[in-house]
Amino acid sequence: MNALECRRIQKSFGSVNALCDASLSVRPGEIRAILGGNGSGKSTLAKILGGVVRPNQGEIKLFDKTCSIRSPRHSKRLGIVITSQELSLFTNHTVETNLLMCDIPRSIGVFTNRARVKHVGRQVMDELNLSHLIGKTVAELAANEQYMVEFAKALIQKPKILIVDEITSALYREEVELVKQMLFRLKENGTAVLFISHRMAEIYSICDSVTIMRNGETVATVGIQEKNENELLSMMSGRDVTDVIHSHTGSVATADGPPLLMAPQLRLSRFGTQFDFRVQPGEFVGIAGLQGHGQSDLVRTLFGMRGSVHLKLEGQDLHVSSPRKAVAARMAFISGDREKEGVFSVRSLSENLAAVKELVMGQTGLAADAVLREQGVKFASAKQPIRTLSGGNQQKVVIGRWLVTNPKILLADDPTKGIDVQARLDVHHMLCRLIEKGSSVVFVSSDDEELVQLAHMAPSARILVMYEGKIVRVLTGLDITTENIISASVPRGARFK
Amino acid sequence: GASSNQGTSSQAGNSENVSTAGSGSTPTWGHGKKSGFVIGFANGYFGNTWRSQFVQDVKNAAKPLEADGTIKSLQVANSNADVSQQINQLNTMINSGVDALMIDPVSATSLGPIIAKAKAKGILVVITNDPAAYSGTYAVVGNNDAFWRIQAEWIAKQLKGKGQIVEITGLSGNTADTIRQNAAKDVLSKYPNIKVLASVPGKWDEATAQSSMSTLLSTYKNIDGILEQDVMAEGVLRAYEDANATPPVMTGDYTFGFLRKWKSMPNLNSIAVSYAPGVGADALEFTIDLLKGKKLKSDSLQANPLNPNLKNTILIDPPYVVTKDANPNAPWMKNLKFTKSISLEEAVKLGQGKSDGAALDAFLTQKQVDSFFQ
Amino acid sequence: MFKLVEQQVKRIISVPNKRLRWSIVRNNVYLPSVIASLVLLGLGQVISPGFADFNNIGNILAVASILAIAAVGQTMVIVSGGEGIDLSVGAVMSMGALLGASFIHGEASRLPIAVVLLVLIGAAIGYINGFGIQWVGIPPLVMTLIMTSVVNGFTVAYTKGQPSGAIPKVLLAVGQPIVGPIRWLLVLAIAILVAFGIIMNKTSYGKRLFLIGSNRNAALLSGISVRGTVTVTYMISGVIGALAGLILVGYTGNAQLQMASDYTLLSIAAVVIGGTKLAGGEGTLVGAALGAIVLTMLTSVLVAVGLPQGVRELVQGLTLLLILVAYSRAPRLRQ
Amino acid sequence: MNILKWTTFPVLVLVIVMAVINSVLTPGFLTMSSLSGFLGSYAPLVCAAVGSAVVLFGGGIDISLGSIVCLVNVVFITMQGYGWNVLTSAALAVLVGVGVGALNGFVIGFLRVNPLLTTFSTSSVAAGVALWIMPTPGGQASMDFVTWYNGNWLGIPTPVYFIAVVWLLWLFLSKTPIGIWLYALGCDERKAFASAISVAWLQFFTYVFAALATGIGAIALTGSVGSGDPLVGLPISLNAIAACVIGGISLMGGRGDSFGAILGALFLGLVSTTVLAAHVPPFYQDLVSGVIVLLGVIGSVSLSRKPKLVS
Ligand SMILES: Nc1ncnc2c1ncn2[C@@H]1O[C@H](COP(=O)(O)OP(=O)(O)OP(=O)(O)O)[C@@H](O)[C@H]1O
Ligand SMILES: Nc1ncnc2c1ncn2[C@@H]1O[C@H](COP(=O)(O)OP(=O)(O)OP(=O)(O)O)[C@@H](O)[C@H]1O
Ligand SMILES: [Mg+2]
Ligand SMILES: [Mg+2]
Repeated sequence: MNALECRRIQKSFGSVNALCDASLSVRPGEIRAILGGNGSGKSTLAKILGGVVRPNQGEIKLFDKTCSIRSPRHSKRLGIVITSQELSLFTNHTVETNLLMCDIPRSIGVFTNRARVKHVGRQVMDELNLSHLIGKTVAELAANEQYMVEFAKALIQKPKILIVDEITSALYREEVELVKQMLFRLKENGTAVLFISHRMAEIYSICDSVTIMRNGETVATVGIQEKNENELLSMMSGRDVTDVIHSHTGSVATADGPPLLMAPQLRLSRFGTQFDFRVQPGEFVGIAGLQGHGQSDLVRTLFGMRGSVHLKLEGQDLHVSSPRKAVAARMAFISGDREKEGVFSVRSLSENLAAVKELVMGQTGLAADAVLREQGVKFASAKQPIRTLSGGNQQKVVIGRWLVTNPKILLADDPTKGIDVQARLDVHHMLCRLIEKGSSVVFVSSDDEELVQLAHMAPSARILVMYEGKIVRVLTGLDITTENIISASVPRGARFK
Repeated sequence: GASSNQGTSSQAGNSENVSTAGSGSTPTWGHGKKSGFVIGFANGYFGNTWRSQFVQDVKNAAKPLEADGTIKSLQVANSNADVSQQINQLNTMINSGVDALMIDPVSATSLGPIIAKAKAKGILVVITNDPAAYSGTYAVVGNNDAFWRIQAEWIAKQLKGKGQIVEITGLSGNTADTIRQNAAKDVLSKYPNIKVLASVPGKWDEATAQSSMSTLLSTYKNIDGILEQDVMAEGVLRAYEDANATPPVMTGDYTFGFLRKWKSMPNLNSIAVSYAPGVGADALEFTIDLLKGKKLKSDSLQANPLNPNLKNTILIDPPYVVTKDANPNAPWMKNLKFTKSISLEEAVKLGQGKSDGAALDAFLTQKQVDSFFQ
Repeated sequence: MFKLVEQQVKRIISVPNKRLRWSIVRNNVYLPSVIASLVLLGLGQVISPGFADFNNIGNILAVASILAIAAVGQTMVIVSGGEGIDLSVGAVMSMGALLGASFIHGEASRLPIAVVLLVLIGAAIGYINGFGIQWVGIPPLVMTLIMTSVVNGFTVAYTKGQPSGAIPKVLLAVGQPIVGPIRWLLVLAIAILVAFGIIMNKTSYGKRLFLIGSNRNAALLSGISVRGTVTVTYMISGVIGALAGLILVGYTGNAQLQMASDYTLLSIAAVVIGGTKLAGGEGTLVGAALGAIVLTMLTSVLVAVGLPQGVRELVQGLTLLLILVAYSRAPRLRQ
Repeated sequence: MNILKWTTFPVLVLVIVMAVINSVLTPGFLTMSSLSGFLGSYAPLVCAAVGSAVVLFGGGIDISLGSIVCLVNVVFITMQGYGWNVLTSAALAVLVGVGVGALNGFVIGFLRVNPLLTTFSTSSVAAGVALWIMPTPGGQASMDFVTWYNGNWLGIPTPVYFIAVVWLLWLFLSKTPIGIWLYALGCDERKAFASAISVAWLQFFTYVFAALATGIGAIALTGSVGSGDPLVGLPISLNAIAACVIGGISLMGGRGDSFGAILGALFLGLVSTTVLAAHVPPFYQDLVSGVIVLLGVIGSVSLSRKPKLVS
């Protein structure tokens, strides 16, 4: 019998077909990976099962009983639990309150039983050895900790069917290990798991089978051993992608001569650390490290978001006290958080594109259509609101916004977060073209593989590994490998916090 | 009346049994002082020229009295039509030990408890401008009944008792407005051939009056007369200008703005009856005399407009009736005390140096005040 | 307005597919207000013949013009996003009316000075609003709400509650008809609408305004000066408010403290009925103007019916509620 | 440090300061009779503020509370006019008020219309009905009730009990899961929905609660004015919100404490008392009190303020 069976699920948002024909069935105790490009409908499927989104058509069977999921509450009653890609935590509540939000223990049937909330919360957090978080509000937690809490919140609900939507992308390796153990424990108790992720390694180590989605369709389901990485990627993008995986052979050049940018005694206020930072002309500087160790603080400080900083750009002194000043100095910043810091979602593509060049630098005459086509954006008209574009395409437009200003130095804070392989490659090529024009790129990424790839694409490159707000290692030439990055980003003795 | 923007009661709000203020029983207020009185003046609404003139008059009237030491201090508190705030102000004044309270109530019926508190402390309470009926208090208020009775009488005479008129009233629900409307009804009931086509509230606001009048103009083809209340006349005239029609017989108002305009329109047949902001100053005079222990003549006090059984009220008749030419023995001038009939000329003269918004004002002379006392 | 209807209708019937046609009707921001005002006009005519004659329509349009002008500032503030809203409009208008009257002091020659002074004061008030909101971090609703009492207080303190000076002919002329229902007020309002329409859609300030309204953080990161732009927007709202007050006093001919306090919430209602989202980043002045017409039309119909005040307010409230339910509902939580 | 984090701390300071100033200006201020008088006239606002606060916690806003006060007051008096006893008519009146709250809640929670505009419309509905029932002020509350309200009960000024009742209602609420859900809702509506919280009902509930608290306040108001008046409560609408904000309650939802709302309301009352006691000339009273309130808000906001967006 199947724990979960979906047949011909169809869902469209206005004109967008998020899901046109999604079918899959999962047995109890099976861990099924769901693999697909951005916007291929993975989260939408998850949300439908979670009762958050109402399907237009299709049939859902739980343990061979047909049932229509009416609401999140109903879905939970049926034993379905989903962790959300966007997190379902309330920043103003404490961790334990969040954990038990979905069924709050009561005393005499009326009042909240705070003691019990703390107790139960602590139990679960102990298993994930995160009990030190109990009592904090979610707002105080780092991104990875929040995703762990989101996962714990799911565990507490004792799911019969658990859907994990891209929580691992933000986690430390150790934490991914923990998640894996937990999932295996659920597996033993016969829970069916849908595991959504873009990371092949995880999928191979955790899952039994994989369902591949493309443009809202489930194109195939295979045992995890039957296909290798490239085969899976080809299936999900519908074209042959052997070129995706580079073979990083040969050395990477290191630029010298007068630096383009100097940041003497650069101070990261959150960590209270200080160090010199420099970028050579036409250089790619990758910033690696575990999340929350100051990588984004570094680039954001340089861009004047953390108060005034003293920089030397091409020898000239300048004090950058705000993004405005930074832009004036021909610097650029791309954030990985599209929704919050990237797109003007209700405005048109052309407006999004012209935001900096026209409105800040006062240069008019921007041929929107041409630029968009050049950036390889899938779009109908430059007048359409950007929210009607897909995630990856939205990000391409945001990047285009900065490329048209041809900046001297481009700071990128994990700009390809949650973007699928194809779109990610396009972005990489854009950046390389910029570097070839002589600009420099400082690139933060949570994906070490990506940094190594870029380093090998760029004419000259360095990779700085950060730990607790300090640069603990500078990798150049032959040393630029994922292994070195990993070992450097978790110094000995700090493997388990 | 014209002053207030807020509804105040038309029914008796007083809780205790009927009696007449202080009369008979020896007054306990003033604490035996003959001078150095502390007086609190709580003005319930503050928002238009009439009211500010009203407050200014009180303060002006107080100046000489403060100079000669009769008044130790006059506390003035305005509340913006906020009942709770006014009650709180009165509460504060009571606790700061005033000898007398002058109140222009936000709401006629909402002062029962606080007034009881004041009386318990032997504080003299004088209601002014907007009437309110509480036993053991005095009321010194303008005579709203006379105010519109005169104008209704006048328009009826102008129309020779026959024709179609529209009424533009004040703020529906407001005490003064209700009294006035009743007066007009009473008068017009004597003229069966005068038909009131419509009676719309103009809220004592020129703009409202103007747009209401425009609507009426487009709705009714022949309007022979307009019975209109204070400060709205210019709005009515403007409605006619916009429709470029000539205004019919209409009652006007007491703002110098209208009087001047009227003077510039030789063919306009109108009347202006003053509703004097000075009533507050008059109230102050009475308050002082009462504090000094003077006794009112038994016939000085009339029935409270809100409660016929409560004889505690001094009604101040309109000081001026303005017609093109003074006409003291016209039918509408009957049985009015201290009311002068003056010509438009004189009226406009009185307004020299005054703003258009200002109202034709007057006070009782000391002699007139004394004539109320034994 | 009638041209607009024509356009709308054309747009709809030109669409082949029935379902799509309906979706346009549903999603078109102007249509509801256009239909509503026409229905109301017809209703008024039925209830009291002569309601739809030139003079009365002119009068309605005149009143609506003032509201529309007030709504211009409100629209821009709402577009600026960040919960942007200006509750001080009514108070500023009242101030404009009273101070305007006393600056002019009956002499037409003083009109220009009065305008200049009002612009300055309006800007100053707007600046204080912007400062409180952008630098101190007070929510717009609260900041402007409290500015209301400050401004009213200032007006009382300045005028001593005594609006001095007659209103000169030139100013009174705004209420005068030109041809048919067209009055100077209407022309003035249209001029202002056009002017600010251009400012919003053609100038770089206007473009910034929309972007900031759409996403504050993204704007900041793009180097757009959010604080500056927002503050300027509140200043514009203050200036428009003050001038609207002057125009109002031209129309009514006399000034009273707080004479315009109703305009605060009315202007917001007008903006929303006109299809502008309170979320910011989107919005049109035409919509606001149409909203103003609907609201004015509604009030005058109810006056024409001659209901007692209580019932009138009741009906007004219910009608507004219906319009909102029909046209400005947030999407369902379960998509 | 931690006390500075407490959102109610700033307003607490403000109220103490104002109270001190007052007792200096008017030596009699801290006497029982003066205080009970003060509380008597501001208990209604306090109750409404607590109601308003609950709506704000849930991320909504309600500007119809003033009209609800009018309606309840008018119904209460009218019922008594028909000779019903105080309790029954009070209960019925409050119920009517709650009805308006239910309308708000239904339109906002289930039909998902913007709260500001909804409550703006319903405020004119409620005020309209009030004016309809009682076009002109009048009627009178039972003398016993009025004297009871304006006196002491068990040695404590009666208005305090009204405040206490509303405060206890909130306290009870905050101890139940509803308290938790409320702040969750205020933090993020969609997440609340995804976490199986019945958002619509919860929103519905907040507006009903606000109306209930306000209704109780309206009964108090009737006690202090002793009669009916269809316009009596209007200023409360916006004052209640101002009170909340001074009390450190965020309009963005999810932050604050009802106790802050109570203190905020008292602060507003103290301001108008102070302005009077300080013998500020009448023409400047509004300006001065306006500026004081503004400074108060600046104080409380800048003390308990969230970090800036970009950081
Ligand atoms: N609320 C929504 N409104 C409109 N379109 C939506 C909505 N949610 C998703 N979509 C669209 O539906 C499609 C599928 O979205 P979905 O989030 O399921 O993709 P995904 O597979 O989860 O992508 P990712 O890997 O980036 O999470 C995309 O085109 C997306 O833009
Ligand atoms: N929120 C939305 N509203 C309307 N249309 C949308 C929305 N999201 C996506 N679309 C449309 O659906 C199409 C498919 O979007 P989708 O997100 O699946 O693309 P994608 O495969 O994820 O591309 P990418 O990998 O670049 O994200 C997009 O081209 C876009 O036009
Ligand atoms: Mg996508
Ligand atoms: Mg997803």
